[in-house]
Amino acid sequence: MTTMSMAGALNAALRDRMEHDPKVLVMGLDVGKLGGVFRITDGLQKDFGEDRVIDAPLGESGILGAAVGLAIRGYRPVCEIQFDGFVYPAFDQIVCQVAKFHNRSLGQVKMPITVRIPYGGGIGAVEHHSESPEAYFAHTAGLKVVTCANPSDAHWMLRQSIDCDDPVIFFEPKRRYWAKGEVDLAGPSTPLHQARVVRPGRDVTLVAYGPMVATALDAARAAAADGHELEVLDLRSLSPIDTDTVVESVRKTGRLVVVHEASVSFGVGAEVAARVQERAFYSLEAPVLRVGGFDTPYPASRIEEEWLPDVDRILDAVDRTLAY
Amino acid sequence: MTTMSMAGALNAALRDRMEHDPKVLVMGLDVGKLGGVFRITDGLQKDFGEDRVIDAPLGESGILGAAVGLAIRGYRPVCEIQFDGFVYPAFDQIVCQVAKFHNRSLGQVKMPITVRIPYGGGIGAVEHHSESPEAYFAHTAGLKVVTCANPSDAHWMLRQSIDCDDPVIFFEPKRRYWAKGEVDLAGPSTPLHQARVVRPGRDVTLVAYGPMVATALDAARAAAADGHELEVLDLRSLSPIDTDTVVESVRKTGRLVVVHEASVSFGVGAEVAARVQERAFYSLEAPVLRVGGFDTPYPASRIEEEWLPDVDRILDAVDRTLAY
Amino acid sequence: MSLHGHVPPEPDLVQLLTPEGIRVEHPDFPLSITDDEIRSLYRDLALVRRFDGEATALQRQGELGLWASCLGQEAAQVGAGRALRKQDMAFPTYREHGVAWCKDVDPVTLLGMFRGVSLGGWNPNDNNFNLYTIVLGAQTLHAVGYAMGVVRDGAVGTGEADRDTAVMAFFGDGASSQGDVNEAFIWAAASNLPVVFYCQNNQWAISEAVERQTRVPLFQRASGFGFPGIRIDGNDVLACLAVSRVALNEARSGQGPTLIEAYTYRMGAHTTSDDPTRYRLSDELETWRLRDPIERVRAYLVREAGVEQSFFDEIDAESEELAVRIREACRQLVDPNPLSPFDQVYAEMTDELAEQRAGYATYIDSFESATDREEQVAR
Amino acid sequence: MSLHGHVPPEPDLVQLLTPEGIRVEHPDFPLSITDDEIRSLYRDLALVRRFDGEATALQRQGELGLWASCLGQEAAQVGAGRALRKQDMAFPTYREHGVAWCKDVDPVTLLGMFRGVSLGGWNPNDNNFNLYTIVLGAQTLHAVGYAMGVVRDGAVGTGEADRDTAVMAFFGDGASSQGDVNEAFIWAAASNLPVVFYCQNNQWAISEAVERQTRVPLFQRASGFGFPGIRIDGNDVLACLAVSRVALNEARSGQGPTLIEAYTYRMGAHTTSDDPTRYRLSDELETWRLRDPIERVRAYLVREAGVEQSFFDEIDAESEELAVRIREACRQLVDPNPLSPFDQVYAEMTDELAEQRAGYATYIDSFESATDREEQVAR
Ligand SMILES: Cc1ncc(C[n+]2csc(CCOP(=O)(O)OP(=O)(O)O)c2C)c(N)n1
Ligand SMILES: Cc1ncc(C[n+]2csc(CCOP(=O)(O)OP(=O)(O)O)c2C)c(N)n1
Ligand SMILES: [Mg+2]
Ligand SMILES: [Mg+2]
Repeated sequence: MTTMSMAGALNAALRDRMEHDPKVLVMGLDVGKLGGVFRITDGLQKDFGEDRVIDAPLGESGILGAAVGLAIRGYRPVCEIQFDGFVYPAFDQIVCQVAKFHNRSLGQVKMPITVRIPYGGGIGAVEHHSESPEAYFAHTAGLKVVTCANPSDAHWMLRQSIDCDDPVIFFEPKRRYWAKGEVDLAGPSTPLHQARVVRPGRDVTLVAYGPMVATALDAARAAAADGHELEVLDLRSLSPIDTDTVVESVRKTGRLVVVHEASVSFGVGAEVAARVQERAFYSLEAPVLRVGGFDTPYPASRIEEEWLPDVDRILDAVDRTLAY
Repeated sequence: MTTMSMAGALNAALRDRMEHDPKVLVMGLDVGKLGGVFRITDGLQKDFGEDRVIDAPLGESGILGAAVGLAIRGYRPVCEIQFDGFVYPAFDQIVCQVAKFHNRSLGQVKMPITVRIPYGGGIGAVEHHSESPEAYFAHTAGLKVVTCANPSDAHWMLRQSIDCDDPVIFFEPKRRYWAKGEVDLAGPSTPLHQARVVRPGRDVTLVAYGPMVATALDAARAAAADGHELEVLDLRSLSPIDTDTVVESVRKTGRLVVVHEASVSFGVGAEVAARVQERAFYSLEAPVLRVGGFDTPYPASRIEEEWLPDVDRILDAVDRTLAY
Repeated sequence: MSLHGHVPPEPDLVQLLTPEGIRVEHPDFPLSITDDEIRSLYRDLALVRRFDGEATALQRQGELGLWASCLGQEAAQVGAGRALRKQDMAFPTYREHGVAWCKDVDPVTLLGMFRGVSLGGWNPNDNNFNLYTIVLGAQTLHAVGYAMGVVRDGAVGTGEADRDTAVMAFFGDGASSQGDVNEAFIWAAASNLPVVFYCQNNQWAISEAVERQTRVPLFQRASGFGFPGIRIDGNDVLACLAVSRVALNEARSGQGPTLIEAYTYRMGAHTTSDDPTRYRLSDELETWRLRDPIERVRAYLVREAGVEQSFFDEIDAESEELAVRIREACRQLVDPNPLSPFDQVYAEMTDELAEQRAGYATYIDSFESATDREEQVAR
Repeated sequence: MSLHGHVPPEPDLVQLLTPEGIRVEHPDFPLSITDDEIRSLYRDLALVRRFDGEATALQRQGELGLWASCLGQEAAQVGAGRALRKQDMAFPTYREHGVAWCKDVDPVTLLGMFRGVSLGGWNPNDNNFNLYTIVLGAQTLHAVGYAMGVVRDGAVGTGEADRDTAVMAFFGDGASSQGDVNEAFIWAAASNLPVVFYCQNNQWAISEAVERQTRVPLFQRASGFGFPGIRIDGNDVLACLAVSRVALNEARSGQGPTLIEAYTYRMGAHTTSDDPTRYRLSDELETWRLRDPIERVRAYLVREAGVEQSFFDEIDAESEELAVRIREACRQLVDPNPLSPFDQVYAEMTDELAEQRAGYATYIDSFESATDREEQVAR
């Protein structure tokens, strides 16, 4: 067991995979000397050279388009998108090429591309630096979408994503980069697409992922003081979703609240709700409730804490579901 | 009342708005002499000139980016995206600029931009010509997203979209372009964001939109033969969704099946299911079921009819919901 | 002083064989080629045109859903294709049937996506010919990434003829306006990649004339990015071959990217769904007929190389055989299994998708027979 | 012949005032300017630097969340800004504080988004200065669309000084690699739009040196698209003013687009979040200090124009006043109402959003007082 920040755990994962496989390349803006604006690639260019840790010309479409070509040539590119709000220029390459190429080639060409995206708010940033675009990618067939909530998952899920022969959109909760945690570098690791019960409870199931897992745990602790036992699930994988684990918990609690930062409408919460009400219809004692960002653009940072789901808004939903 | 094809009704709407307001411009690929690959802009350049019906250089980002600048200058651009699968190069301009500009300017600059997108499958086309990307846009705050299912709505909803001071993504079910119907050019018209009951029934509510409305009606007729009265709703507006109308119907029938061509996961059906199970929890006698495209890239056209929801798959879901 | 108003001179275009079939020399691009080689170029041109014509016919007969004909662009494609070495990688659009031919891709392979039985389906690494790319310009960035891999693999500038590798990215005059193509120029220049950008300016992007995209010749675009650009007579297979060879050699030897503008003409419709009479005049077509890429080679062979009629008869016979084979093979292309869309989405299928597949399989089985199904629909 | 290996000559850069403050003539860009005008340029430069420095200080004090300093680029921005007429529209990035100043935008207005109390919030049409655009390059296409509107409004080539309108699109050396910027070039050229593309090449895109983006001078990019490009000394306010005037005049008169590359240097960090010591050497900074855009004007005024110390003292005093006003006004910028995010999403708010807003309002009211809330959180 080693104590690491999430940033350090991600850096170690990249280093590990690069040492393990010379076909693994890191590419993005400022990932070289600077080590990325969040220092996730810190020191990698020094140790692996400029042709394996590539400062890309300034274009996200170029980064993903080049990644496709590298994959065709047999490489495993790990692309860094500097901030969530800047992935959109690459959206066409991701949706039409990265996600579809393996299928188009009838499985003869693999797309082992990992796209790392620091996402979410709460860091007091300017516009386009606090977004949660995960639903766009989860709705895109051919992609796998995952997100980590702690240093251990950050490390192992990134390693698994890089090892995966399919394209993985890897969302990193940037506001948790500096939180420390235990990482067992020897493994073993949980399967990439498996959800995890991070706090057991019998009254209400709370599903969260990425930056909201810590908030959900705070809410669970607060609820415990009121005598309500919340079971907190870290979804970890958004596509595919580990529906069984969620349904199993709901069968027990009969109540479900889904939490995420992204605008609530057409978000991941909608898919979770749709699946659970179908798979656990008779177990539900209350409708699935969703707590998320509002259906507005991400607000000015001085009021982002009001806009983002917090302990109070989660508890408010918990009270509502218990009131049924 | 005039009998028109949907294509003709759309063309008439564009002509009407261009005559009504000199600030209305049409811009896109091949919209001039050719009249668009689907002839929706047929004859407009001849009558309104090359500076109001603009054959754009070949770049979708350019089309939407230019539209933003035109809007700042006080124009009302109507952009045509040639096929659903080619909107992605413009995704960044739509999500970061078109959708956010009004908000960023604190309401001081309006974005009365209409983006027409022929969408959906069933026309035997090659890749990228049969997609249903509506959920991406519905999840984007700041946009309004609508789709028509018949010539009358095509005409009136397009007029309303062009008149709207907000950006509207206008999805046109390309496989229904040539179906004829009655259009009352004198109006009055249904509000843009209101859903419509297109066939009343008491047993099961069937929610569809765009190309699937006709299929849903066929299914309802088939079900009637078995003595099942399906109530078919045409959603019409995907963002916002007229949840009240859907909930009202479900309160009556207790059963809901949502149908769309887009991949089922994280699609519009998920949002409808999430809302209805919350708003009509005690009325539901069965879980909300979804019938949609599978979670795969759109298939080769020779098997698209197998992949797309059809009468049988809808009836299968109806049987399942009735079996509860 | 005024920044504007300087009129650039009309660019000269590299030509080695005139429309009349006269062999001319170009000071910068000498080409030593035997008449036998020119005969084999003629053979490629003729067979490609025949196969392309057959595909158009198959579409008319309903065997294909769509066809994008390369009629008129055979020289541009065969010239480039013949300059490519086995190890060189080609990134085509959807119209490079002539390049596919030179890369030994069976024409029938190309028909799958146009018939609608696949989305492409071949392995780009089998013949070093990428899948057709429909989203305009996207493949130019794929070429850039592939070239980055080539460099990292040490397959540039070694001097070993069968090791040094170049990449050729094909795109059209219309696609040149896409951001992706310009980003590809930037990446290739900044990293000095072994990419030859091959733009077939066939004067049209569906109904939009090239003037809608640019007011200066497209080959000049390269100079602004810091690499050479050149315009060639795209209907002159010798010029296309000679200039492509030079550009590819320089790419393989590590001298970086080049932009070649093959000035040609789309003699047919954009695709079988298009009706060009709505937007262009027939006399334009007439002018270009006189510049036909195949006729001039034939004229040369007859007049300058004394090739007999028998040679052409053989080619015609071979063309017929090819057409027959393609026609039959096309009809044999079977529809995929309805469950196949699930099978290649991922290299590692997800449980979720496997479940969805199983559910659909059960559903299909629930229809004992096709007839039952008809009834059910008809209920 | 070889396509490659032609070494282009080093471009000369238009300069009218040397780093030492010597006024020099350029054959193509004569500038008749009085010493009074140069004094007022000095005033703008000095005030912009002071205001920019104050904003940096405010960030250190926690009054701003972030600041993107224009330190070192004052001449590039004031020169261009002063060449703009009232009716000309500017499309800035996030760093054009000097242009904003010349467009009479109150510096305090710019602070809102950096403090986090707004996302911009000003009306682009008040001063013909667009909202800051953070997504690199996006604004260049907005400039193109705006210019299309200008042309349609008949505001080009009429010869009326206060009617003819030009559009200036600002972007950086890094942004020049974005597809959008190149598409903007294509549109502006193809439609001959009145857009002056003004690229401040400050040598860096965060940690990436300009060599990562291009191997030839950026101004050359324009020629490939068919319009003029020119490089100017971006630290020479006179050159920036003179060349911008010519380009804007030619745009207004209907001669189409120009690309100006203002060759300058980002003297500070990329933003207050950046640490340049990780990627660049301090002696580079030293070299550029000697080319300071303000010092040279001061030197000129003292040596050539005999301007007294009193003038500079006045400017210093005015700068102090400005700094004080900005500091106080910044502290006064209040946080928006938590319900405000709902209010400007749409011009016509949807019932759905109104409902969501109402629900949130009720929720907020449910906390009788802030203290209650603390407790609840602390439970
Ligand atoms: C991104 C994108 N937008 C639109 C289209 C639709 N489209 C297909 S071909 C074509 C014209 C392409 O012209 P050009 O690049 O000159 O190639 P050509 O067809 O002439 O060979 C268009 C607009 C597309 N395939 N991709
Ligand atoms: C599309 C996009 N990608 C990435 C970023 C993050 N980013 C902000 S500024 C910057 C560097 C820009 O450099 P340049 O264009 O030279 O402008 P400068 O900051 O030097 O003025 C980057 C990469 C962004 N804002 N937008
Ligand atoms: Mg073309
Ligand atoms: Mg810069």
